[in-house]
Amino acid sequence: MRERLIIVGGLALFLLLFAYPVLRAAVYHTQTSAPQLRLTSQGSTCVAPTDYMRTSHMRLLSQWRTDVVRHGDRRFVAFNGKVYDKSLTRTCLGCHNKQQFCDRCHAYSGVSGPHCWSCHNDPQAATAKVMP
Amino acid sequence: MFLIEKAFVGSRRYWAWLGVLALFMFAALLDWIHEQQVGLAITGLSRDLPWGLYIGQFVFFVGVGASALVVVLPYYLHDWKAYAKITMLGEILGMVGVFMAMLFIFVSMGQPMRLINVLRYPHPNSLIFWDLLTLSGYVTLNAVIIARLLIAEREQSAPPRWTKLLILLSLPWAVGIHTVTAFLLCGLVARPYWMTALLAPRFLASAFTAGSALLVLILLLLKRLKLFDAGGEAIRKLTVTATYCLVVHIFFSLVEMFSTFYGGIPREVEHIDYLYGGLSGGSPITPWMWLSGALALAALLVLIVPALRVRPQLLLVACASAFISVWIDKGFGLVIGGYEPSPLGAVTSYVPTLPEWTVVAGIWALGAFLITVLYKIVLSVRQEAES
Amino acid sequence: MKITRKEFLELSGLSILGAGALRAVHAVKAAESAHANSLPSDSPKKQMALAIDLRKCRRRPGCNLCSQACHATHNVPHIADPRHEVKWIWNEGFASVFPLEQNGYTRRNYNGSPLPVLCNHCEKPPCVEVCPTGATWKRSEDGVVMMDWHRCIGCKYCITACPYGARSFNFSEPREALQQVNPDFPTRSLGVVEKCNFCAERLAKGEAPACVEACPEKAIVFGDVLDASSDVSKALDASYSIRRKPELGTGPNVFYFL
Amino acid sequence: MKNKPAIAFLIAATPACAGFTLALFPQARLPIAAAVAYAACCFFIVGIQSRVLRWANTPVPFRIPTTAGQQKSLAWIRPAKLDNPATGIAATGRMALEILCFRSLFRNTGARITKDRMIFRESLGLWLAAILFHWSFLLIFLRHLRFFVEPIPAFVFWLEKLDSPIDVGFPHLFVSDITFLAGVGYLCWRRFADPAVRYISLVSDYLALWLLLGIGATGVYMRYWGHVNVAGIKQFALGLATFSPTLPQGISPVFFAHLFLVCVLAVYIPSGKIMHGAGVWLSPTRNLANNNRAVRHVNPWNAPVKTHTYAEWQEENKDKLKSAGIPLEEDDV
Repeated sequence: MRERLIIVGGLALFLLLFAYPVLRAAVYHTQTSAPQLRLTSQGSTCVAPTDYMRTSHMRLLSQWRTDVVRHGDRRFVAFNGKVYDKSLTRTCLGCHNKQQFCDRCHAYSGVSGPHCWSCHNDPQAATAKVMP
Repeated sequence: MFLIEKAFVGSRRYWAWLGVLALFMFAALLDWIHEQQVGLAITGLSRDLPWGLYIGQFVFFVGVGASALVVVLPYYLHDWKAYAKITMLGEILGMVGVFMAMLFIFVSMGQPMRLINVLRYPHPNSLIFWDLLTLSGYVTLNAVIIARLLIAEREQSAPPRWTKLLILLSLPWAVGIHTVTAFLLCGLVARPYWMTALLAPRFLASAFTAGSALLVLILLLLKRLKLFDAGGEAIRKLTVTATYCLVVHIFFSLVEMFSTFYGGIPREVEHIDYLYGGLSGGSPITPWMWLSGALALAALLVLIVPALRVRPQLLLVACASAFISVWIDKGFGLVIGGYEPSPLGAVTSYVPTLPEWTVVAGIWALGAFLITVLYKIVLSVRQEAES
Repeated sequence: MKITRKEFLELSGLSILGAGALRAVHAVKAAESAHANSLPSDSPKKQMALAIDLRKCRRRPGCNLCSQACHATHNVPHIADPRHEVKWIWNEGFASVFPLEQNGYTRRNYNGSPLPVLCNHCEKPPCVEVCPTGATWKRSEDGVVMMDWHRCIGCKYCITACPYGARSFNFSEPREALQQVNPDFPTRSLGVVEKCNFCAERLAKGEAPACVEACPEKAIVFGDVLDASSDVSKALDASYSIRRKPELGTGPNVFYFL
Repeated sequence: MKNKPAIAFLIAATPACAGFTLALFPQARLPIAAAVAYAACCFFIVGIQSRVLRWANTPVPFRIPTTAGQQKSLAWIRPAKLDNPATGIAATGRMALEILCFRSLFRNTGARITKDRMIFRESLGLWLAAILFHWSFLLIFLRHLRFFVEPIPAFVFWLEKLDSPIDVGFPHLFVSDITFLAGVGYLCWRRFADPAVRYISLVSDYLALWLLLGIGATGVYMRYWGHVNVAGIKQFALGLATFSPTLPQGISPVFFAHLFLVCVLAVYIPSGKIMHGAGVWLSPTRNLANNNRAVRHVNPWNAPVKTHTYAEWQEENKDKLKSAGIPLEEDDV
């Protein structure tokens, strides 16, 4: 009888663990939708199409990093012929707010990002410390 | 029974010893994690002395690693039967020594998790690249040799021929690791103290001194604990090796001093002056350097007189003195002497902090742990074969 | 809505199959080029250099405006403990900088007057020679000795190799030691080495280094030393100059007028 | 069957092809993907529960633990506590070693014939591959919680950090990804390379491995090369967890292949060999203590056996025995 109890208990535990996401979502009334991201400045175009940026922005940034640091190449000619400065802080953060844009989506997707921000600055967040 | 499982069966004394070592290792791990979080500022290292105790220990233990040669070479090239039972113990000591050396490099790095970059972006002009390859190669080589010899011993069969080839390869390799380690230091225009062609030979002489002295100490300890008797012949021969190496080591040190002081170029003199005289300002290392010299001479006195070195108590003291002498000389003096004074003439006295000592003690404990476990396996295999 | 062909090739997932092979090829290439860079025989197109006129520096005792400007521009942390200091350009005593120029009878040894020192961007930099990852390298186009803080493993071998003490290690969290942050330049992370970059980010925009601009006496002149018409070449033509520790064969590119 | 691997491959490749095909028909994607996922989940849960309950209801009339060491007996004889567990705690210890460390695989030996004799030597390949694969799989499974839970619990990030100790920039390199593929890869290779193992391999053996390899390969591709819309995938996964599935635009076909392969695996698990995950807990040769000599175990449904002891017989024939002069056995009392 004792063995039965253990077995049934084990099965129940397994079920509970397996259903953890469902239970958690039910208890906390989780919203399924991804965060609605807003830009700080509207109207200007991004350096690449949205679909591309959504899936491959890290690859673009990595390429920029290599270009700028290793090759001193700072000009980025975009798909539409516009020229941008290859800079996370100056170019990307001109339109995208780190906290409102980058962080929210990364937090939602559980992508613990590379440690970009331990060196690269977020001008909006660091206003207190930023030079005039 | 399985080779690895032999390490899981042991007396209460064995487990207590491993437990104590594990405590030290654990403390070191916590300390190192802390060091990674707050930075190397908690060590005694500084802008002018970026390598300290860690790198000194690294150099010292590469030497201990290379010293496996002193038993492997006579046994395999000259067929010294007296070493039949201790060769494997020497090889284990060598492998563990180099492994510890690599850990010392690892803990001294600012971004150790990026170590893989050395292989991702290989730069053969850097000696660190070669050091990484030769050290890890040496550990692997010895691991394969030891495992294969051990299996052969358990099965009481002859090891395959390629084992012999690997052993022969390990001999120049042992010289190689310490030479590369010397090259790491002796080609730097910024550090006159290291920039001498005698550095690699000095390293080898001091390494074989410390290594053979350590092996004698371990053998004496094993005999005392009634775990293993190497036989008087093996210890006598090893003692003679230690003696000659010590003589050469002292000779090289004096030669170096002569050319430096007789030549008298200030930028070369001031490093040795700092170590032994404190550059007229006094330095925390000075008494230790004199102690190292005194210990070396004391060891020499005992070892060079046959009537003295056969007395077990004196032999113990002499080997311990030689070992500690080289440990101070290489583990502290070498690195500190290279950096003090700095290229700009500044002196920043270096005293290792508690976190540094904890990490060092932890790596020592890890080394002792590995040696205990591996010796346990070897000795159990032999016991089984005998019964 | 079209990415150019070149970018498409660069950025899209075409490298999947050849990733392994490419990595190996790149590694060999990088090793080769780094080796080539370290040789003095390799004739660079340009060699950026700095000439510092100490006669002008002496007009302003206690001046360290160049250092202030540089450190503010590059977010160099202010650390009080001299053992853990981070410095790109700073003042040093005369005897430390030019130990062989002291003859023991010099009454005016200029100790106490400003003498800025910085990375010499050597022709044959020992730091580049020893770096195991290529995190430090000499740029072939203008001879600037650069650092890649993404790649640095913090082994501190370069600090050991540099005969000028020009390199600093981040012993503690650098951001905590910054009162103000210049958003246009990154800070560094814990455990990497840093040094003067000859204002590579300003050179890219056609501007002179921050120290050059900050000097009220115009004591610092910057330019391509291989170009006879550059400011720095003209200054070197006009006066006798010395370099730090020329006997080591590193070929420093920071010149001093006494 | 001659082409066991090929058949298994066809079965395993089907969901991958289905995934890619589905990607071509945007309208059908959501209903089919959600239906398949839910169906697979139901199959998985119901299958496992019923299988385990069936085992639970199977009687174990005898205490039949396997033993591999000295049994607990007299005080001065040292028992092998773990290899011959005498108590429930010791049996639990042995189970824990088996489940967490795969101790029985660790003790694999390989026979080798030398010139004059046969030698048994440790053969750790299977153990190493198995332990790498299983632990990596667990880690990967737990890491996937980031897709199904919002906000993501902190321990998931801790696991990620633990799993990516080597800094190679980004995306972070997960060690478990490598060890998973290496482990499964070795297990596959072994089925081809070792004639003995090849001989006993069945379609289902290959099938399980192909599915795992396929899941690993598609997952690794998406992470390191494919650059998929991670937020979109999370939206879909979270939708499944909240029973309100949605499917954002622009999700890579590889994701559907990954999903369908997982679903097939989930359906296969309750009916195939992978049930050893549940079975290992319930194997009577492992989970029982060997106390047969210390404790009397009576099979509860045994029919009562009619016994007639000597004491009873002596009592009945006391007088006859006495008269015949045969001594009676006295009670010790």
